[in-house]
Amino acid sequence: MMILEHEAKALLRSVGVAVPRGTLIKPGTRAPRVRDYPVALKAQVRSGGRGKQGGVIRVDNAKALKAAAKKLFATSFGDEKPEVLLADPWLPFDRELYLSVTIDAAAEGYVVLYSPKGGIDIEDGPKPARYPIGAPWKFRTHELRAVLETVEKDFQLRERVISLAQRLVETAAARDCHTIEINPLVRLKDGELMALDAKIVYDDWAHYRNADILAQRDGERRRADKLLRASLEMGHMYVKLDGDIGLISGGAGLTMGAMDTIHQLGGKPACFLDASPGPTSTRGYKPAFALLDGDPDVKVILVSVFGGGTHMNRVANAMKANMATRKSKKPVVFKLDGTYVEQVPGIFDTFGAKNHVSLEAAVKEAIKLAKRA
Amino acid sequence: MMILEHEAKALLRSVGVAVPRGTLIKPGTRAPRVRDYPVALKAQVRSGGRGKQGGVIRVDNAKALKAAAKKLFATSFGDEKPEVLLADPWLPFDRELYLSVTIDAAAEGYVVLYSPKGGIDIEDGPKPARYPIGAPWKFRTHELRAVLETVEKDFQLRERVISLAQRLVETAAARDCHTIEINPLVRLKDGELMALDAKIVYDDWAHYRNADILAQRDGERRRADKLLRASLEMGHMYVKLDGDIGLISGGAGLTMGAMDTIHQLGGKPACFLDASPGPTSTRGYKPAFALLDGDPDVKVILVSVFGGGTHMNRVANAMKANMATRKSKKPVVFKLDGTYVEQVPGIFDTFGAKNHVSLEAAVKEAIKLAKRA
Amino acid sequence: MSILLDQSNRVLVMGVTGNYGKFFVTDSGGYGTTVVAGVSPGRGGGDVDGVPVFESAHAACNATSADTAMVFVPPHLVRAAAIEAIEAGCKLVVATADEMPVRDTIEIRAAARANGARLVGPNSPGIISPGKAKMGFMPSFCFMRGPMGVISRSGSLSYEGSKRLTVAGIGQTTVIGIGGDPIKGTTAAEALALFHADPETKAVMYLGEIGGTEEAAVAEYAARKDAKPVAALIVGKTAPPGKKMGHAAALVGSKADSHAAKTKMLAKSGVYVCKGLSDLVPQAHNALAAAS
Amino acid sequence: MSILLDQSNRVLVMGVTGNYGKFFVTDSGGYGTTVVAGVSPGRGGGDVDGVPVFESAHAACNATSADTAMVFVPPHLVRAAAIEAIEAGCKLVVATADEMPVRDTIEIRAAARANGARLVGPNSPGIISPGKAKMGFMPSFCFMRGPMGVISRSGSLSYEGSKRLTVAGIGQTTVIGIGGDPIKGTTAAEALALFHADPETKAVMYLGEIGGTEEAAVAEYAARKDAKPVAALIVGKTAPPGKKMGHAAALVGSKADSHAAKTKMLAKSGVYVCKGLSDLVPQAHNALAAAS
Repeated sequence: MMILEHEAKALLRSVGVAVPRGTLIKPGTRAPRVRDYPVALKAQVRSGGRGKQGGVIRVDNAKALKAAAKKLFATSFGDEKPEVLLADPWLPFDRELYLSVTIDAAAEGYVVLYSPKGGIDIEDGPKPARYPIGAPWKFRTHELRAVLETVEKDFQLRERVISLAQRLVETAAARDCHTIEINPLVRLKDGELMALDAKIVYDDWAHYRNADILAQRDGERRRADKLLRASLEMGHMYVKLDGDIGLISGGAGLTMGAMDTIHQLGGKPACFLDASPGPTSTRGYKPAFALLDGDPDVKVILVSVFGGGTHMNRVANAMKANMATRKSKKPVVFKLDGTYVEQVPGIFDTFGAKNHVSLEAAVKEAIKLAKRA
Repeated sequence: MMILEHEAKALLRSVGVAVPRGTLIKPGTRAPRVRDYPVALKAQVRSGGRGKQGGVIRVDNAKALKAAAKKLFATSFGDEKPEVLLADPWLPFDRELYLSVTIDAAAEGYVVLYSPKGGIDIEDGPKPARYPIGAPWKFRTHELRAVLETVEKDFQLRERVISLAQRLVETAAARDCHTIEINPLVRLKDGELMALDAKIVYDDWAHYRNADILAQRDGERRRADKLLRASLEMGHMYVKLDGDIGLISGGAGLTMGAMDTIHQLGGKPACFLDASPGPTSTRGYKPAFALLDGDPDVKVILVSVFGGGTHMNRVANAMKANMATRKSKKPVVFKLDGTYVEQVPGIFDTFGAKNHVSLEAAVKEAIKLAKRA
Repeated sequence: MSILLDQSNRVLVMGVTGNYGKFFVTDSGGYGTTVVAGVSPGRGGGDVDGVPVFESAHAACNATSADTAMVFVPPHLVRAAAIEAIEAGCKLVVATADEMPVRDTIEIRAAARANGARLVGPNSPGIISPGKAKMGFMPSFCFMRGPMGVISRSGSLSYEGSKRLTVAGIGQTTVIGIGGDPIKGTTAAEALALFHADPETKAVMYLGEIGGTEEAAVAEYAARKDAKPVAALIVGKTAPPGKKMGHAAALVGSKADSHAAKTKMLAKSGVYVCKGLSDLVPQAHNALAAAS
Repeated sequence: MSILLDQSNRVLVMGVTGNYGKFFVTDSGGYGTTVVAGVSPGRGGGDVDGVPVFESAHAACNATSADTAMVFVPPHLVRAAAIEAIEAGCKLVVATADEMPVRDTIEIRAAARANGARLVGPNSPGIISPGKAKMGFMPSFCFMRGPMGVISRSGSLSYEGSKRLTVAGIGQTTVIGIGGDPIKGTTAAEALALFHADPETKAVMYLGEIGGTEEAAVAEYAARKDAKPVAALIVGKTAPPGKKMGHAAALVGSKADSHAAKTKMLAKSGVYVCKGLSDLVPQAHNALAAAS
């Protein structure tokens, strides 16, 4: 999960990385404690491309700050409105760099990426230099130096970048981060490096050994509405889309495969909902049904599960129990397959449900029902 | 440097280790927010042996809490009075264990120590089981399991201890701790492990990559008086002793050697003061003189330096400059030796100082002067 | 032939006394997998469905010459169990668990590399060589022996895809689930190299997703002059950019991660790109036809 | 003979363009040390007092066959420089820096072990084989060639102790500063093993401190039947328990760390224990007398 810029900067500060001494501004703050102007007022949102969407405003005095804050709080970035703003001192610098540490399959672990020209256009520029590390303890300053030798000619700057990169690798490993990206990393007039912006993506699954990650996950759930929260607490993964066929599936790949099939056959998926991480019991599927039943955009629900360790007799029984207590009248289409699927028709017969044999048939049925609704 | 129990517990909590939900009580707090009694009221001090000195009191109600808090705030542990107290819930448990991770020369790095019987008498019991690891990434659960196989018979408990030990090793490495000691580690009625007490010793020199360590160092300096603070800020290492011969030396070994020599020849050292980490300039030695000049217990100052990379001509010139601006009339005895010592007599002649050739002669002179004062 | 797994692998089950471990012993043993030992600290000496249980992987390997490990322990213990098996001498370790911190996978890979071993997974259905052996919970009826190697980033999609092949009469040499995590014990590139070297594998079906860089390796292989024919299905065409689709690696971060970019790149390298699940069997036929 | 260092070591200076590096080239070169190369990233191509400067340890070792490295960089960079030198092929690395995080030393030791190299230090004066070569800033006049091996946990104490020996006519094969940190590149036990194997060393003088476990290793060695005679001075008799005396390792934590416990243990093992600095020369004579 991605954390906010000011949270990422706090983490970097805690490991000795220089970041601006910014001020947090919450909605309704009458007199923000900003002493020196100008400042960069920055919307704290998780979506990318904030800079290009006007999410950073240079502000020269208290009055302008008020106006800019009002404007940013009212702006949506992607599907997100900022809950807080960060006012960072506007610092003069003479170079803008890009430095990140992330994980990479080919590197078998961590990789350092560096570009001597950072900033908001980084994606359009030449590819950053790449230092594959693998396990974090295999980081070697001399190897990174060799990678950067032709990339960064200023050797004093290069040495600072190398030390910083090592700190970031150690931090990514110690704090279970998928990515720590500093863009721009700037060189101040005195030669020191400072992280003017920072993006950190935590490893969700390290929540048991990092209380910060647990708190972020709890925050994510707190921000969700009641119906979604119940589903998230079951471990489900959910992304809302703009269609009308509510999809309850298992496994990310098949869920996307079903979404694509719906699209291909002329329908529109209402969501990505992977219910496989939850328990395959009545309890496990209940919040998924409640979520889609409660969503007025959803006209029909398609349950598409292909289980190996997930046994289909259990899933079929869970469906039966859920259908019995469900109040919504939205139609449900089933396509269950996998281990013990031979027991499904017998169970489905007891409550009048039909199990489609092919995904295409199930999707066609769902599209038909959605159009009719 | 050692941090306080409640700070250590906060660090452990941040990495997912179970600790009691305690309440901090500062001096003058009228109504501490303790809801459930009984609690263990614990003096937060850095010195060891707190339990045996009555630093932990079981308290059954709000009135008793007030009285116990008053008593603890008034008690000295070693040379330390608690600045804050911790009220932890009094938890029922069925076993008290000992678990620590520390560094060890023979292990070439980290070592895990475990004893199936923890508590305040741990030092008098049998030696804990020892699992040498070396570099933190060499920790192996199956190796620790083999070490503990005969030590801890309860295999379910053993597995929990192994997981916790791994967490502690990773934390020690990630947060630059010399030692993380949990004593007692208790097993609650539900089988979960909890750290009822915790001791963490940070690595002072990792301050540049761990803001917590920097803050602790700053706190140490803040707690020091003005004269000592100036010396600490120069990097000097100082421990006050109960004698009258103020010692300014360089290098821990020779400083202790000089202290021992003073003692052996019938004097009493007033301090351990290793000024070698500071700059060998007027600036570097000035706070050391100010500190000892300002200490009424110090009757005479003995400067004993044997330098390799520290050049004696520079030290002699620094002494000259310091003696010229110094207001105190306390006598100073010099014994400088090492690189460029041949230049010392010439420099000393210019301000009438004498450089002793042997430590014994210098110490005898200092003892004589101290007795005369 | 097949890759990595057949009846000759001597399989050790880490966490054999748990529910998954017990089911695996019975289910995969019934399929033909040679399960020789289990490990469960504190419970050594017993047995699970006739398979002896040991205190440690070391003891198990010594006693049974196990050379392959299947890991069924909770996510936070997978690193420990996998590394224990590797250091006890297992040359192939399969971890199906999801919810594993990626740093743990990195550490297992490092241990595997240091010991000349291979990890498959995590967050993967495992691996099956139809008619020979399986390491995982795949529904056996979806698979049959034949000429196609299958690589999949997703578990359920590999079942769906393999069943479609099987129903169409296209059997598989081996189906390997490389998993949905960003760090994989075995990458697509490595799986392709294994299929390339396997004489029985005539063509490869790759089941991929948006996000990550695995697909670049597939395109790179397919572009080789000596490459075996490759067909591929990339799911996630309808996924919005910037959102994680379940799998930690299934996120369109940059433009190269998108469905359009990936399918274009694959097609350009000569891969038979499926237009969707319904197009899987026709493209598989095309790839096999190109092989002869 | 001597241990670890003589004129045949080809010395590379990491951080050669700093003040310490420059002084070392001149000072130790004048003493007899064979300084062949320096490294200073960004400043390669120049020279320091005739010693060529390279961009990397790898380049320096390739060009000059350097096999020994002296590290003079700020404390937070020592780990990087030491590991670079080790991986470039240096078999002996001396780091004198104090203020180094102990985790960094642990990582250097791991790299040294993986590459069959040895670290001396950190927080150490270095090593000198009198009349042959020195790696460090020891005042040369304190030392002379002779039969006694010296091991010291403290820099200035090693100067004071060695000068007393020299003035009394007792020369040294090698004086090694193992350093005051809790993790050492070379421990007392390892230094003793080296002196034990050196035919020219007749007896060993050990200069120790309160705290830590090094002294246990000294006692263990001295108790061996084939041990060379050992004399020892342990400083810190007047240090209060529970306070760190400068060195991170010089802290009486448990009872075994105290001055009384250590001297008792050493005496019991047959070590000639000095009552104080003034007793150093008499005990050195006793040890040497026992050697003949």
